[in-house]
Amino acid sequence: MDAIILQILNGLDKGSAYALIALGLTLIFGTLGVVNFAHGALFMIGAFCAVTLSRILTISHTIVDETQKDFLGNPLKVDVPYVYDWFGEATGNVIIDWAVPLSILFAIPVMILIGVIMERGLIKHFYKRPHADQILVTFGLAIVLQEVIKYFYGANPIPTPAPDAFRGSFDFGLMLGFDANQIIYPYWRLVYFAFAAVIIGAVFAFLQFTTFGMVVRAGMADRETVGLLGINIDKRFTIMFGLAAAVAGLAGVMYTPINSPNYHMGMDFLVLSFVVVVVGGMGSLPGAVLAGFLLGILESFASMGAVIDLLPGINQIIIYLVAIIILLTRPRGLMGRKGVMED
Amino acid sequence: MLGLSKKDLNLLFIVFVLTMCAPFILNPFPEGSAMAQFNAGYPDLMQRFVIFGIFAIGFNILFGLTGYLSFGHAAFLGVGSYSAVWMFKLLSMNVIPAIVLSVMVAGLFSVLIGYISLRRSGIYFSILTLAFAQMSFALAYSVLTPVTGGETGLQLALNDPRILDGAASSAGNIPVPGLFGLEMRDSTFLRLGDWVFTFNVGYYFSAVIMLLSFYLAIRIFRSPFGMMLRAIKSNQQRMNYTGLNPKPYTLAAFVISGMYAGLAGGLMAAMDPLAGAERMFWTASGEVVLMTILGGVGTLIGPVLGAGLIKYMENIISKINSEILHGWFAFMPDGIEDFMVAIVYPFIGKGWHLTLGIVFMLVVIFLPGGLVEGGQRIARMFRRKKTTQDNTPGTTEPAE
Amino acid sequence: MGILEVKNVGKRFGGLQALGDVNLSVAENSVHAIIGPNGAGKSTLLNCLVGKLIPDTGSVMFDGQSVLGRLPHEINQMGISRVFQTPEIFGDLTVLENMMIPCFAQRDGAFGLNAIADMMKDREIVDRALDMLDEMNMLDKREMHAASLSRGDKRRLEIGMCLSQRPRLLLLDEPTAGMARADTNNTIDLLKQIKDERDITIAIIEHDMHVVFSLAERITVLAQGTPLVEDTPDKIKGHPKVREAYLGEAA
Amino acid sequence: MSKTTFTRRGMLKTGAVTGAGLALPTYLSAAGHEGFTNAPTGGTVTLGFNVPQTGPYADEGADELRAYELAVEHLNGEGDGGMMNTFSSKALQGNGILGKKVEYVTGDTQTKSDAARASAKSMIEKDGAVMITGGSSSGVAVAVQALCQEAGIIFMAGLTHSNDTTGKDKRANGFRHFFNSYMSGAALAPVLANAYGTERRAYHLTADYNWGYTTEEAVKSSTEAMGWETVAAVKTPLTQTDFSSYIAPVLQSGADTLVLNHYGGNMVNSLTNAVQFGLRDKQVEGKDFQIIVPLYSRLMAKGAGANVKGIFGSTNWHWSLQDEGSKTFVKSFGTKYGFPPSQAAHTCYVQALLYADAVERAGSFAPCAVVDALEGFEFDGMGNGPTLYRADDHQCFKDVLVVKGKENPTSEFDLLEIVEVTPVDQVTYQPDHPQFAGGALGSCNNGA
Repeated sequence: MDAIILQILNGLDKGSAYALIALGLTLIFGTLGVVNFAHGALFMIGAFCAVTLSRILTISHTIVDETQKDFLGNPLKVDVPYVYDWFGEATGNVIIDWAVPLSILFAIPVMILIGVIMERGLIKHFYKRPHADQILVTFGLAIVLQEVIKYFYGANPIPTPAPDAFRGSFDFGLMLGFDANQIIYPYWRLVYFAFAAVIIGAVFAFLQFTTFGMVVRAGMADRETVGLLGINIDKRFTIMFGLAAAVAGLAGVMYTPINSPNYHMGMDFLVLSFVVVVVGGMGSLPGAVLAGFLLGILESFASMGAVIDLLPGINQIIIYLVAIIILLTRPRGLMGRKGVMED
Repeated sequence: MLGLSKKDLNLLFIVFVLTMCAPFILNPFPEGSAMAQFNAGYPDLMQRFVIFGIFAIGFNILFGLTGYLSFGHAAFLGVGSYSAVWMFKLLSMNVIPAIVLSVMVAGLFSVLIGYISLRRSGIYFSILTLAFAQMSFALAYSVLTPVTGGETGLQLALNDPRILDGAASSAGNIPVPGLFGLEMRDSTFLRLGDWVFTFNVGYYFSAVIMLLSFYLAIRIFRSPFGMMLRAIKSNQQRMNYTGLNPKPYTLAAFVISGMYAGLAGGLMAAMDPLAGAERMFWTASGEVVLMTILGGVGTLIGPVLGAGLIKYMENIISKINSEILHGWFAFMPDGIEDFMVAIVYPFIGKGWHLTLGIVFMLVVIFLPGGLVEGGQRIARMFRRKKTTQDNTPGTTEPAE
Repeated sequence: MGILEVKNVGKRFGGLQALGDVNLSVAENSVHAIIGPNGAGKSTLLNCLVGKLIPDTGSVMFDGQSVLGRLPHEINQMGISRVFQTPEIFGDLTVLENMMIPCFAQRDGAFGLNAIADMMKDREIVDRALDMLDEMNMLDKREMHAASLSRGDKRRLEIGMCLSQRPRLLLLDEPTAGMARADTNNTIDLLKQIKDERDITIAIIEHDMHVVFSLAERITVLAQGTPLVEDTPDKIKGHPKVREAYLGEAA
Repeated sequence: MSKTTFTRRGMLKTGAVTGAGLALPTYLSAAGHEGFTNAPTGGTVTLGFNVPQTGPYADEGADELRAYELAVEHLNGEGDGGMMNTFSSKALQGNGILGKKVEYVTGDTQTKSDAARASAKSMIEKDGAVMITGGSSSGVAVAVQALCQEAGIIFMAGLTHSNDTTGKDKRANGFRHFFNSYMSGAALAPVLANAYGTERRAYHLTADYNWGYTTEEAVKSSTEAMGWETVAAVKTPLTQTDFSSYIAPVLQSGADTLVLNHYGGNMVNSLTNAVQFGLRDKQVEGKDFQIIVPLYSRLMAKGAGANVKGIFGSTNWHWSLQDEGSKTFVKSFGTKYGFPPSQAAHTCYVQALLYADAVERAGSFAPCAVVDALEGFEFDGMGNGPTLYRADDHQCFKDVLVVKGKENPTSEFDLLEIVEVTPVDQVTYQPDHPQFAGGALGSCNNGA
């Protein structure tokens, strides 16, 4: 029982990352009709926003410490971040410690800017082109983006820890009457889950309750009609793309403490997030979120030792297996609409 | 001749000349010159050109004709390789049974996957094929290690049974794949002044098979079957209401292209008897898509060109290191030399992926028809200069 | 007994009764028009005939055989060809190839794995296709991409493609929708010519009364999913119910 | 900066070849009369450095390449000579190898066996490399080793830790200086027993591929021999990035020790996840929960950041070693590049020197002569103490380092501290040990 509760928790947490990425993908697909293979790259760039900010915060000047030696036996050079000089070491440390949450503020404008540039500079010209062309050009873009990041940041993962306050884990088991340590879950992952819930909620609220959102929803249902109404769709498309980029970027920022970011994390998520979107049903926002959580939970269950013993290798293929079964039984995914992406 | 129109015959002849003279064409620079870096006329790369050419030709029969974008085609290549290596391990080092088996196994495998995946179309089909291929990769890399060799790949061992040939060669080493005593790795060299040209048995064997595959592809393109496939891409609705059943057509195309992939996989194993699971990873499937698009979807020669370009970049551009760069720009003053190296360096050597991504984007954006379209545009430019007035508007020819 | 017998066909979409209880008999070698206001169920009925939809109740018999439960291509192979409201042709193929495909389908059946032979060397098929193009006055356009044809030419091509299958029943779904007057008249002439020269039954769904009254020998008026009346054009013109339900608003 | 490196085939350097002539059929560009593949005939010899330049191990590959460039410098008599000064064999003169200037070509393994073989083949066939070395994973090492055996080229393995490389997949033309899974287990077990007691319940997470299997087996058998109990061993997919669902059940199982048989990105992520779960702050039946990483590397430690603090693991070599060889190497590497070398850099540098030395001693580049010179070769002064290249399986036997993540690192390189240098006797095993069973060296191949 406790094992099952734990894996459900786990699945929800894993699923929140999938759902966030799939949400952004679906926003772009649903409104713009573009299949964006560079979406994983946006997630990755978001993560590197956090890396960049923590590097900016630790920009240092060097002082030579005569009392210590470096590996060659020369006097040790010690880097002192400027924030120490400005705010004192204690406050400076707190600021550096909170680099990841601070990066949210940094990432939003950066990601929106990147999204807008991408849409204006490239994607815009592909609205009328076949889906295959869209896939291919964004795939090329994804390769370019990740190689650029690799050029500047190297291939090795870069640790970006969560603030000290969020280290360690919360014991759910005690709350539910189990023994200690039976159901524990890291604070930061709980934060991630809550964060994902807020973002998803915010996106839905935005679409539901604002005029802008109404137009966008109408556009998702029937693009041509909205265009005929004389509403400036182009501008809204650009904004939507910026928004989707920001959602992907934020998902990336908050993900950095969970796994040290590296240049290919986008590609790692890309295939998976497409599976999520397709399982959810192309173009359906609730479908994407639902499928994200569903696949997260199934993946978690498949990784239980008892399950693997029973079906060796099931943890390797569960996502794909589920995708195949769902696509064969529900041709348009869980909540897909008819006639989307079938040609 | 050969049941081909004059135009197709010309194309086949050009490809024939190109493949047969590849050792010359790919080695334009004399040994020892700074440009020798760009020579590609060594057996391994030449073999790769034609083998991936076969793979891309086959992929194009599915994607180019029917428009079904399979994102899992590498699985068939991998399965073909595994079958061939198993044949080497169990039966004989002769490449013929190995290749026959790899084509058959890949064919069976594609019947299974095709039958299921083709129940859906569009991106749903792509995701289904992707899912099958990823499953194959994941299992081959892990739980199927006894069958596939897992991480280290399936390779020959001294104690394999090899019923027909015996386990080890006379020298006590693992025997090498051959064709009735002709070893695939044998080469002959021709020296002309500073140039050295390599003629490799394996290459010519693969090249002949590639020519046969290419010829078969032309026949398929020009056949009623090929036209039906193009009709499927164009309008499935009309296809249905013309009394034609698209399903067996697409399945047949899928299986044919799966068998081409298996053939390529079997040949790869015949040239180099090791099969690694990475061959089946989704990026490998993506690579053949890139090849086809780069060259020109739905054209006959395009996929071969695309395969050549990508393999050239992978094997030649990636080997240029900073020292070689400094060598190139050595004639410049030091400051400018370092500057030039700094500019070029991100795009070569370990940066070859970046170059690939950029080239690919440029092609998709500006040349949706791939290199073939580029060639046609250039040809048209010349033609326009020659003949002042060319009044044949709208005469579009079937894909070539 | 007609070549096409529709008995008690009903079809429901959720809460909407698209077809109530349709009975229809199309006599062999006649031109039968089905008219009715928008939403009367004309397209639903047509889709039930060609296998795109399966009716909830009733039966559809073609030449004594049931078409229900058969796939569209099987129904087509029985001898029913369909012309769409917007011409459905193979846009990426040349006009000649467009015409060859139905010839192959008619001769070789729903699937043929003829992957080696050169299609252009199949004289029988090529000649048949060329003859039909000649008949459609499109011989000079045979090398063009079908997508680049004019609307009227696309329609002619589509009709030609259907005819080259030598169908016994030709279904036309608003064949002149969206056409200029001249194109409409051309199409009417073409259909008249087809009717005169061939042993063929034509069922036509049409909005344009001009077309209907120029061509049809019998007319069924459909309203709210059920046939209102069926009669000859002259009778229909004066029928009070029809005037009320349909023509009244047009007049 | 105006060096030029030509890549050319040795055969051309026999002088001006005039006119056209068809050579006899030979494999690769061997000069037939020399009797082996790619025999160098001019004033230079070409080595092939096959390292990952793209993909997740690109940084490690870059470090390997730095080490090779340094080794080439030293072999050619440039720079300070590095470990050539401390190496027990004095055959190397700093005038290249057998008087031939050392040149090199590089290739990208992409950490895929296919790509690695392709680039190795291109170096052999196109550039005339007489030896291939490098790599950062066992899959690649085994694949390239088999290729070199066929081609008649010497392969000096880079970083490869799986038992199979010198176990069931060993080849006569291949040599490994790096240590292996068995040695990690054997070296770690006593230290662990010492630090954590002999009554522990271990939970293994194992990368689901060959290297993971051999490491799990090695660590399991050596810890069980000390009295530890293995609660569970769960396989994790190579492509996994988030290990939370594998780590979450660890505490429930009643285990008090987690062994992460992961390398590279897998290890960085699984360790980060494990620490995130607060496992190390937990107590199970009065014992502090512990995490163990059998194979450490500094680059991985860097990726995992503060999470490595206090975590035990083993490593082939570390720059903080104080023997003369290590100190000289760190000095010349550090002076050239500004930071200390990684263990991958060390093993690659040593392999390059060992090869050159063997050629000098053999007096020939012929693979079989080199194999003879290396088999049973005993040496010292290369940073790991007295070392033996065992003839039976071409594996080096030397001391193994047990390390621990440093609590207070002074720089971004100072992440590990040496806990113990396990003497070579303790990690030596019989060539027919069950973990290495199957496979045979075969006989050396000169190619041509």
